[in-house]
Amino acid sequence: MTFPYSKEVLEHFRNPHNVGKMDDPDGKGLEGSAACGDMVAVYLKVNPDTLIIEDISFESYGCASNIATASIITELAKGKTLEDAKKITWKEAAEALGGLPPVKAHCSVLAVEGLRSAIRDYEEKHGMVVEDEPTDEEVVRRRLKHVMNPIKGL
Amino acid sequence: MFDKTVYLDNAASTRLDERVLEAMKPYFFDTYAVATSEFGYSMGIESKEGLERSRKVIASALGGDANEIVFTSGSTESSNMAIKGVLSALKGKKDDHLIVSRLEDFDVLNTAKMLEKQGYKVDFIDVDSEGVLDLEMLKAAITPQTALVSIQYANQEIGTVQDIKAIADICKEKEVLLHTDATHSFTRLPLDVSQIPVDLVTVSAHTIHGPRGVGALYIREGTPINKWMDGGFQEFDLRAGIENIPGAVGFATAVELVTPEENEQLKAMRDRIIERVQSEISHVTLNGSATSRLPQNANLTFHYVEGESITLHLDMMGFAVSTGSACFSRSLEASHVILGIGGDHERAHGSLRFSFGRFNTMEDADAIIDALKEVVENLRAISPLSADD
Amino acid sequence: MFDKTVYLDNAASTRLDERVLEAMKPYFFDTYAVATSEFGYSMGIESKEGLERSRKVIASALGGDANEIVFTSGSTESSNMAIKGVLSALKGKKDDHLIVSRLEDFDVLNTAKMLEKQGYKVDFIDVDSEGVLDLEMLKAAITPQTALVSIQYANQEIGTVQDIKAIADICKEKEVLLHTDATHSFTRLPLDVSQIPVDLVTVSAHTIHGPRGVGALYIREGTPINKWMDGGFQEFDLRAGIENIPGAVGFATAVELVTPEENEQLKAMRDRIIERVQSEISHVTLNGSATSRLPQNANLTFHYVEGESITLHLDMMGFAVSTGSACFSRSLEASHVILGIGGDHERAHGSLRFSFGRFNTMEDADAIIDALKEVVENLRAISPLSADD
Ligand SMILES: Cc1ncc(COP(=O)(O)O)c(C=O)c1O
Ligand SMILES: Cc1ncc(COP(=O)(O)O)c(C=O)c1O
Ligand code: FES
Ligand code: FES
Repeated sequence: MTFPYSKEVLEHFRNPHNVGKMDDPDGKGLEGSAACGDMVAVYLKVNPDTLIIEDISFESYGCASNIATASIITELAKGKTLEDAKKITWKEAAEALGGLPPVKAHCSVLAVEGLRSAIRDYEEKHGMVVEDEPTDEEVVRRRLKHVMNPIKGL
Repeated sequence: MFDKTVYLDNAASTRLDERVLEAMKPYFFDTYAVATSEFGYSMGIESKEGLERSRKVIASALGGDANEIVFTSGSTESSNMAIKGVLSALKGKKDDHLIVSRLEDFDVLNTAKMLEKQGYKVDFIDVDSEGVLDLEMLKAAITPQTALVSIQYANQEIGTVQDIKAIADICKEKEVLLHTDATHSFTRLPLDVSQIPVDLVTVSAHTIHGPRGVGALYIREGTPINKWMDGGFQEFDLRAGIENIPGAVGFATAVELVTPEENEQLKAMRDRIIERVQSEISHVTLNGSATSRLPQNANLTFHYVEGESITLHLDMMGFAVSTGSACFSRSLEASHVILGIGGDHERAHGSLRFSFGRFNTMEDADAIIDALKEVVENLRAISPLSADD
Repeated sequence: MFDKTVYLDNAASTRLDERVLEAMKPYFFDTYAVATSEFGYSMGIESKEGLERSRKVIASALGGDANEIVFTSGSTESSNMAIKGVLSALKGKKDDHLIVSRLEDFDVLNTAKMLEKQGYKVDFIDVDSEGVLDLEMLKAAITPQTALVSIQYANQEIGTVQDIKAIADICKEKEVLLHTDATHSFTRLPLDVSQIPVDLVTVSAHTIHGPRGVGALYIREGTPINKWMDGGFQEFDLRAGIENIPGAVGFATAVELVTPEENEQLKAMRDRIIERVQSEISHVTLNGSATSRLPQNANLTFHYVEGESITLHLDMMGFAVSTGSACFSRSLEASHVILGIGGDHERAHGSLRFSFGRFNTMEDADAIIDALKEVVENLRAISPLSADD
C-alpha cells in the first residue's frame, strides 16, 4: 500500500477519537470554512477550578490530514490545563501522527487553531481575555500562505 | 492489495485493451523502420502504410479526409498546436482575439491564459448551472478581430455536452474559425465534420483504451495554421518528429474497437449510479446536465463532506474515483468547472466524478454505490456541516 | 518478402526490445491510472512511482538529478522545448542571439531557421572536413547578446563526435547556456553532466530499442526556461499533458539494457564495414571522423553511383540502409551534413549510412559488404562517371 499517510494518520482517519458535537460545551471553536476545504469545530468541557480540560470533542470537514489531526489534538489536549493545551503546536500533533505530508501541514495547523479558538472562547466567556480575530477565508489564507506551496509542499 | 481495483476514473485515463497491444506489436518487432518516402526501403514503406491506414481510420471516425489528420503526442499537444498554430498564422490579419469557454480543460484554458499574458485579448464565455454554453454571450463576443473560438464538445468533469452544431453555425455565420476539444466525446458521441463546420478537433487515444502518448488534430483543409514543432517534414510539414507509428496503429485500433453497444452499456452504468445515489443518499446534487451528458460520466456532490476523505475511504475499499476537491488536486485548487457552473467551494469539495470504461460492469456500479452509502454516512457523522445550518 | 531483413538503419529508429515491452506491460494493464498527487488513490500513486523511478534512471545515465529530467514525446520536442523555452525565458535580457552548428539535425536546425525568420540573430558554426566543430569560430561568435549555444554531441549521419567538454568549457567561460542534442550518443558514449557543464541535453528512447514517442530533456537546475506546452501542471510545470508512463518505463528499461559489451560489439561491426569496404571496394570515401566517431555508425560514399539506386538494389536483396542522396529523402534535398563537411553533391548522393543496433551481428556486416561489392560494381558499369573523368 502506498498511501502518503502514516499508519497513525490512517488509523485516526478511519476511527477518529472524540468525535461529535457536544451539548452545552464550556468553550467552542470553529476554524476554517467550507470555502477553503477545511473546517474544524472543537468543543471543551473545562473544570472551572483546575482549568483542566475534562472532555473534548471535534467535528471535521476536510481531508484525511484534517480529520486525523483533529482526532490526535483532542487526545493530546484531554487532561491538560488550558495553559498547557494552548502550547500544543501543530508540529507536536504531526509528530504524534508519525508525520504528515508537508503539503498538508495547513490541515494540522487548522486543527490546532480550532483547539486554541475553543480555549479562547472559554477564556472570553470567563473574562480571561478580550482580544479576538474572526476567522474568515482571508485570515485562513493568510495563515496558510507560509505552509502552502502547491508544487513543493512546505 | 485487493483482488481487483474497481477503476472508475476512465476520464483520467484508461486501461489499454489487449487487442490494441496486439495490433501494435508488428510495428514494434517486424515493421519498425521509420516511415520512409516511397523511395525508401521496403520496411519503411510498409511502416508508412501502417501510418496512413491509421490516419484514415481516425479521419473517417470524424467524417474528414486522411490528409486533414495530424498525429500528435496527445490532446494537450493537439490543442496547443490548434490554438497557437492558428493564431500565429493569422498574426497581422485577424490577430488578437481568442474566445474560449470557462469550462475548458487546462490544455485550452491555460493556453488561452498564457496568450492573454502575451497580449492577446481573450474572452471566457460563461455557462449556465448545468454547464451549457451561453450562445448569446458567444455571439456577442465575436468581433471582426476574433481569430479563433475554442469550445469543448464535452466536459471532462461534469460531462455536459455542448450543442456543437449551434456553436459551429454561429462561428460559420460570423466567419471565425472554431476549434473543439473532443477528448471525451470522441467515439462516444457522433461528431461528423462533414456535417458540422468545425475547423479543428482535438482527440486522443488514451481515453478510449488506446496507448498513452498519442493524439491527433483534425485540421479542415485550407485552415490557416503554422507549423508548431520545428524539425523534419513529417505530418504534412506541420508537426516534426519521428512518427509514432505503433502509437498511431494503436490509436486506430482503439477507435475501431468502440461499438454502439458499448456506449449503451456505459450509459446504463452512468444512469444506474445517478439514479441509485440520488434515491438512496440524501443531500446529493447532480453536477452537469441531466440530459445532454457524456454516456460515460456521472458527477455528484455529496454535501457536508469533503471529496478527498471520501476517495481515501473508497480507495481503502478498492475503488478508484476522482473528486473536484482542492485537497485531491496537485494544485490544491478546487475544480474550476464546478465553480464555473456557479457552484460554491463546498459543492466542488464534495464532488465525485465516476467515469466508466470498457472494463467496468454493472456490478462495479452497484458495489461503489453500496460503499458510498457507508462512507458518506460515516463522514457526515463527524462533519460540522449539515442540512440544519 | 525475405526470411529476414538485415536492418542497418538503427540511427533512424530501432526495433523494440522484447524486454522493454515486458517492462511496459504492467503499466498498460495493471497500473494504468494517471500519476495522481500523493493524495490520489493507490493506483495513481503507484503510477507516479513508476514514472519517478524511470526519471531517476534517465537522470543517472546522464549524471544529473531526477528533478532535472522532463519527459517529452521525443528528441524533436526536447530540442524545440530547450531552444524556444530558453530564448523566451531570456527575452529582454540576453535575447536575440542563438548559435548552432551547421550539422545539426532538423530539430535544432529548423528551429533555428524559424527563429531567424522571427527576428532572432542566428550564427551557424562551420565544421572541418571530418565534421569537427571549429572551436575558434564558436568562441568568436559568442557575444554578450548570445542567449544559447546548441551543438550536437554526435552527428546523426556521419557519426562525428564533438569535443563536448571543450565546447562546454568555452560556453561556461563566456557565461552562455549550452544545449546539446545527444540523440545518438546517449548510452553509447559517456556524457556526464556532473563533469561537463552542459545545461540542456536532448535524448530519446527509440534509437536505443525503446518505444517510439518518448524522449527527455535534461535541464540543469536553475536554467532559465519557460513552459513550452501549456495545460496541466505535469513535469515540474514545464511540459503539460498526461504523462506517458508506459513510455517512460520503457525508456528507462531501454537505458538499463545497454551494456559496455554491446557498445564494443557495435564498434566491431562498424570497424568491420569501414575496413572491409575501404579495402575491397575502390573509390570509397569515409564520411566523418575516423577516430572521433559513434560506435554504431559507418558512413561511406561510393563514388560514381547514386545512393537511391544502391539502396533499392540492397532493399531487393533484403538490406535496409539509408543514404544522403536527395532522391531518397522526402525533401529531395541532398544531405546538408555531407555538404556541410565540404562534400559536393556527388559525394552526398553516393553516401550510405550503416547504423548498427542490438539485433545486428557480424554476419550482417559481412553480408552487406558482399552485397555492396556486387551492387556497386554493377551500377558503376552503367554509370557515365568514373575515376577517369
Ligand atoms: C477535455 C480534455 N482535454 C484535454 C486533456 C489533456 O489531455 P492529455 O493530458 O491527454 O494531453 C484532458 C485531460 O484530462 C481533458 O480532459
Ligand atoms: C541528432 C538527431 N536529433 C533529433 C532527431 C529527431 O528525433 P525524433 O524524430 O525522434 O524527434 C533526430 C532524428 O533522426 C536526430 O538524428
Ligand atoms: S482539508 Fe484540504 S488539504 Fe486538508
Ligand atoms: S535521380 Fe531521380 S530523383 Fe534523383
